[in-house]
Amino acid sequence: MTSEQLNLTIPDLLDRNVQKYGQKIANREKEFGIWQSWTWQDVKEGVEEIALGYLSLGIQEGDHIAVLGRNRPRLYWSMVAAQWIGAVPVPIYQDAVGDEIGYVLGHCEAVLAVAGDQEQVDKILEQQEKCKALQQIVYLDPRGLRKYDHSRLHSFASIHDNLAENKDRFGEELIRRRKALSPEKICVMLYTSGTTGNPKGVVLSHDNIIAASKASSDFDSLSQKETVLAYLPMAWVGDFIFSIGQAYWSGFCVNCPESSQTMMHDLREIGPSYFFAPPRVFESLLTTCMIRIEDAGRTKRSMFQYFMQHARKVGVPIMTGEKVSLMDLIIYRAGEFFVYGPLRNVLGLSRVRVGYTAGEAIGPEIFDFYRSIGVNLKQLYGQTEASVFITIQPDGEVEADSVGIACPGVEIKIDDRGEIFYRSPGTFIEYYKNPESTNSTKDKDGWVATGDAGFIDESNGHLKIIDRAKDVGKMANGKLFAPKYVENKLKFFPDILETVVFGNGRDYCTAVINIDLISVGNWAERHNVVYSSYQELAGHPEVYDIIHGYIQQVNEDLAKDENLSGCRVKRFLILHKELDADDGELTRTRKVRRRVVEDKYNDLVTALYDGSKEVATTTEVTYEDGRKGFISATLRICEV
Amino acid sequence: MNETEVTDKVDTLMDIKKVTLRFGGVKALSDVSFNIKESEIRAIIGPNGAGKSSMLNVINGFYTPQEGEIWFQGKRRPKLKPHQIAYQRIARTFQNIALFEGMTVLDNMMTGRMIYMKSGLLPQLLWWGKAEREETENRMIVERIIDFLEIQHIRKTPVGMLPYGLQKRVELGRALAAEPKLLLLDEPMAGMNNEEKEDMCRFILDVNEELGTSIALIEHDMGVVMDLADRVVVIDHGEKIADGLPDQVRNDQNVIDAYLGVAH
Amino acid sequence: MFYREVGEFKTSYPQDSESFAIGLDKYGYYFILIIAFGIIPFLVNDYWANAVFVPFLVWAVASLGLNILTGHCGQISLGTGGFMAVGAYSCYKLMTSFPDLNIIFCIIISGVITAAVGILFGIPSLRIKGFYLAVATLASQFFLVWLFNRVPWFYNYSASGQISTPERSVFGVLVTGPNVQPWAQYLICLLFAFGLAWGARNLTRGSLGRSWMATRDMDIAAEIIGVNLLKAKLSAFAISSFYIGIAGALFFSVYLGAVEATEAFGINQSFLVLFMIIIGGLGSILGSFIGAAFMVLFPVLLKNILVGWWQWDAAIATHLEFISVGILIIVFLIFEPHGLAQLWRLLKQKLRLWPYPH
Amino acid sequence: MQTLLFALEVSLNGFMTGILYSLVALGFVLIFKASGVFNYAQGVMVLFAALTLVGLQQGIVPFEHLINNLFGTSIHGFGWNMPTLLALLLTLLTMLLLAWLVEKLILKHLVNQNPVILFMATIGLAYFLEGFGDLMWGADVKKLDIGVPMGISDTVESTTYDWFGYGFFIDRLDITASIVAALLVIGLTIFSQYSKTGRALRAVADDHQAALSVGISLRQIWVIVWSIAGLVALIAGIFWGSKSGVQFSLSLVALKALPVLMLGGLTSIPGAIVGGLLIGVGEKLFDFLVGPMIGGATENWFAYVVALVFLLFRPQGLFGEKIIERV
Repeated sequence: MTSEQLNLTIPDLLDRNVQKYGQKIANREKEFGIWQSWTWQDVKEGVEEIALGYLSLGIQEGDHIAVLGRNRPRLYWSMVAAQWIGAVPVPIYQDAVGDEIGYVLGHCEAVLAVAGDQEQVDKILEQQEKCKALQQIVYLDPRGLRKYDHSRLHSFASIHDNLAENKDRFGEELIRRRKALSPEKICVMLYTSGTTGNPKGVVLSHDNIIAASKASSDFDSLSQKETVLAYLPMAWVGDFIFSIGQAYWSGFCVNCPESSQTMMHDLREIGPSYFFAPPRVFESLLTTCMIRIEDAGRTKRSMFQYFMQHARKVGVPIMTGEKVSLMDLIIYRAGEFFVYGPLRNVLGLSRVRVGYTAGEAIGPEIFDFYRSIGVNLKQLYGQTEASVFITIQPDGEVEADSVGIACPGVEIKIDDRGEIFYRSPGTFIEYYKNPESTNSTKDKDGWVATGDAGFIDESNGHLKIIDRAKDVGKMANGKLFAPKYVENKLKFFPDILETVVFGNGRDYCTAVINIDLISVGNWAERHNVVYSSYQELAGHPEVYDIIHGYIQQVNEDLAKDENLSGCRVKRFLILHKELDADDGELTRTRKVRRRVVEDKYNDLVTALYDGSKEVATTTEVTYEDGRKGFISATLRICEV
Repeated sequence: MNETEVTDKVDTLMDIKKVTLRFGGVKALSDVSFNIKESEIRAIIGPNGAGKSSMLNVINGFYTPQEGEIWFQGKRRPKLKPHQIAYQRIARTFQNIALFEGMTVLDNMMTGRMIYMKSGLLPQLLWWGKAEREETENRMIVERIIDFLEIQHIRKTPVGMLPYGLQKRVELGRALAAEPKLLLLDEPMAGMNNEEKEDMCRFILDVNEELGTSIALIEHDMGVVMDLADRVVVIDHGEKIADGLPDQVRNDQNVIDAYLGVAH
Repeated sequence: MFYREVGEFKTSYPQDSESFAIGLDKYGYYFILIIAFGIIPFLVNDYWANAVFVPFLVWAVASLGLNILTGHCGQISLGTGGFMAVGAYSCYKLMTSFPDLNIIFCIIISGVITAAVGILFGIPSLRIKGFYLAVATLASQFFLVWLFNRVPWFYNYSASGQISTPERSVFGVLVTGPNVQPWAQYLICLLFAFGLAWGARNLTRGSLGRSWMATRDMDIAAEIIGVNLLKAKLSAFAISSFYIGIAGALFFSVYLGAVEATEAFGINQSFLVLFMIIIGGLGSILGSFIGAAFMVLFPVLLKNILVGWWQWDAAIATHLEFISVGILIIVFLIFEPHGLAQLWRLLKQKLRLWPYPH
Repeated sequence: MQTLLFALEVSLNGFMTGILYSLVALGFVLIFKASGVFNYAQGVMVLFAALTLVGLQQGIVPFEHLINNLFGTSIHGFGWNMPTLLALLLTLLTMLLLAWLVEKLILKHLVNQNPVILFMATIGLAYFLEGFGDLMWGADVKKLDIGVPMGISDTVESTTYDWFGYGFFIDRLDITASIVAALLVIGLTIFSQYSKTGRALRAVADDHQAALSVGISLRQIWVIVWSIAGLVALIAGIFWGSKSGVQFSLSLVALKALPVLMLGGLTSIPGAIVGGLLIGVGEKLFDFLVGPMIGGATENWFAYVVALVFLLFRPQGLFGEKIIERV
């Protein structure tokens, strides 16, 4: 069954859910100390209220409405409300800096911006000259906005107050707009934080979203009973699919945390049954866990170690339903009581029935750690252009280094250069106001280039990703150069936060390393190594030794694989500052902007290849408040 | 209220007239007069031991002056017990924190709602009807203040375990819980680092703006006073030596002398 | 370790302020109730009832009372024995003067009378604090006991100066007097203990309870916030005395059946209860029960071991009891002023965070 | 006329008891002033001192009951009597040791704790001592006789008879007691007023920090005051012991010092003395005049009720200084 036959829009699904689950809870938000709840009925009323508000502000069909803020029910509603009246919601990363927001607002010519709080409102107001089209701003949290000029500012409260009036003034209009709505109309526009150049606005239709949501929901048989925690940026396609697409398709409840600080605590309270997180979240979760275990008493620690070892041995097999010896099973059950269960409990993952990770490769031991303690964690491979889903791992066929089989309804092919192509009902319509890149990525038959290189494992038909296609280069000696592949292997060590590997067209590979302040800092504490700053810790000789060790391990791995053996790292240095999205070195999803780094630190790169023992450098940095400053340092270069 | 005569100034919230306070022989305050207007921030400054705290103690009835009158909301205030004055919605914080150590942040702030709690013994004993309703209603208000002061994460922590800066914030919260008309702050920023001070300033200003609460505060940090206060009164050796806008006061000769400790 | 709290979230304030907010705790609580009401009554025999359960419940009620005054409101009292005497003698007078009045009401009214007396002796607390007050309460102790000892009207001019309970029954079941069934004794005490504990919990989590705790922690600030110290302290005295009075009534009518003021309600009883709440935990309902259990079981145990097994003089057992109790008190005050209840809390915290250390 | 004289006699007796009260009260005051501890155990210390004295004097084997029970032996005393002076000396040593232990084992761990906690701790101590004393020397009522003159003093009787035609009955014991007590009271007063240590004590009382800054070790002070309290307890123990036998009730009598304090004011030495006399005379007179009408034995509570009522009007006591509350 394909989406055309479904022939539904998000608002249609909302109506359907009100029919099916009227009094069931659709949204929860931790506010004022308790979980405020809204039934599907409430949601519909909320959405209509906002939609009427939009109409009263003169929003036309096809207008773009930008949405900035942390995950909050009303902001989700404001997106659905936009669809309701034929406008296009454009969620924007809340932590984006001024000019990024300015660019997006300008590019999509948003006429209205919905802002979460004062901070977001300020950012928008700063960018006014970049987005002439913007006429109105609606804000949610009035704190601190009292004294602002309200000629163009409106609070959700005021919209609520005018509900009655708006109803009789725009009631018919609302219905007309709703009628005019159709599945091929635009559902949402999401800006991909492209690893290079300006973000591109990916236009997705209701068909795309709903087809993708249906397929994936069926795949894991998601039901109305699921609970999810919406904590990932609303501007990210994943969140849109989980918190709107699948939530509206399956009718399950979406919960919003109280604030970013309380996220982990709220996760524990809610206990999601369906959980998505990028690898870095699972990573930091594991790191903090291990650190906390470190300060436990010896007996407890050794018990923990013992059971975790056992889990590593039999945990995954048990999870995938393989037969294990009775003794092992008994010990595992004991572990379940003493360690795994309580651990899932403190991590807040006790109830996770289906868990996914995606976006980048996850460290095998991290991945296996969660599976071995009984969390059904799986991988999927996707991108905005596909409304997320390209490949996905079925229960019982889960491996750390593959990304699973093609999602229902998705076709995959791999060209001679190893680049992956796909075609699916979820495939996007176009890049907004950017035909040439639309054509360059999507051909007339609807095949889309992922820009990733990979191959299909004949043994089980699972897709394996090597790297970004364009980043897969050749070494001077003609051997294959897959930096991302190496970087991931390195990043699997908790002490390494980020790393960039160079070597395209060169004789050998070199690496720039970013240490993880939490993990390494903790090491420093336990070995009472004193340091005053990130820079000082990064420069510490013992730290160098540790990293040196990791790189050797990775090199050994690489040596095993014939066509990747060229990628072994010969020289490296530890960077004196953390790569930072505010300096444009990372994308908002914390992917490295390879080119930017290469240009910005070319002095280091040359030094890495001219054989010098150390190099002096100064770098510009941007602080939270947007001020700029310079830090300079002399970095040691280490041979492997 | 035995007297109901109305003062001339309408927008005056509190009028302190010729107040004199003695401890035995010692004069802590000698006929000090000044007023506090509706929704203004009024700073009371002066060298240590000048009688600033005594002034606050007089205002919220902890000390009763031997002479002088206090007019509140246009009415002359008879001699009242501190807890009766609390019912007139005058709340305060203390120079050295006076929180209820044994209770959680939430309970401390709920105690701040004491004057709104009216349910009788029996309902409370059975936790039924009015008692439970009242509890929930007041909890809602307190939660909004918790949200306002950004202390959600410590809601259920016993205050004894909190760092100094947070305790100060909680104490402010407890005072706010009473939804005061007049808020007295006794050195709200004493012993805070700059970041904490900035936060506290922001909160004080927000309270004054968002809720229109009148605030009388004692503070040593001149910078803070100049930023916050609408008007400043200076007390030295229990006498008022200056009263006016921050800039006037700063350049007032008496004040300068007082701070430099020139003999009178 | 046993806790699985994931997915336990509150959607309303009443939920959030529940006494047993954590699921597991709630089940534990129900479990204990079922045992206490559904199982023990069928098993309990005369020895267990009179040596363990009934005294435990009676003392638990008394320490609930004292805990409200001392633990929550911060006013020490050494007059508990005296107030128990008031409860006992009022109950006796009521039972003898109104033979048709149901014993339940007799007991409750005794509580009320004691509350009145409590208020009377509480008045000084408005002027005097700390151990000044403690000593002042000694006055009530000595005066009241003397009163019941010397004024014949109270013991109906009986030659022995003793009072002994007439037989009374509830719903046709005998609950007082010499021929009472152990399970009946147990059950009636349990009912009172449970009801009063539940009430105490409600009071201490409501606005009245907060006004007490505020008075305890910082009376000046409390008054400035709007707590009427007079009301707070007197209500604490009244309610505390109400509980203690009921304890006294039960102690006399259900537990002992016959008492004589000086030895049944001497100053040592006052200390006994004080120790219960120190060891159990000041300001904790649970603590009142733990403390009572401890102070009741400990001597029984000591006796059974020393006298029962080793055949020592009972006197020595008593002396050792005094010594060890004294030591225990000091040790607790030094190392855990909040008593066993606090230890339990800490343990629970550990279990909840398991496998994390903290 | 007759009754008046009778009353006079009664009050005279009361006066003498009063001096003993003052004595015990003094012990309280010293400890309280110096360490801020309200020593509930003072009463039991009196009992303990008396017990120890008797025990030593009559050559009772410490813990003999316990030993007998443990090893099935049947020891009953050494069979000799220790010379009184030696016994006195050893008892005194015991009390000093006790003082030292109290500091070492209890006070040290409760420094700058809430006074109420300390108070409760001393209650614990009282319990311990009571049990310990009994276990050590046996719980039976003992007769204490260290050769203090006893019996009605004929001289007083005859002289008074000659004067008023009515002979006062006054126990010689009481007379000696009051003389000794009076001396001790004077001694202690002088000691605390004029001796260096005494001044140190008061310094500590006024301000711990200051005391420390002038180089006085708080812990020494504590040991000293507790020793003095021990001494006082011993003396009181001797007289009461000889008067009414050594038994638990001793500690209750000694407890009367509490209301005495309330009356006099916790921190005032003269207060303790005056209070003691007032209570002593007061309770005797009251029992003499009102007692018969309401069933007698009013001494049990008179002191406490007086203190309570008095506190209502003057919370800081007769000589205590007024408390000004600040915020």
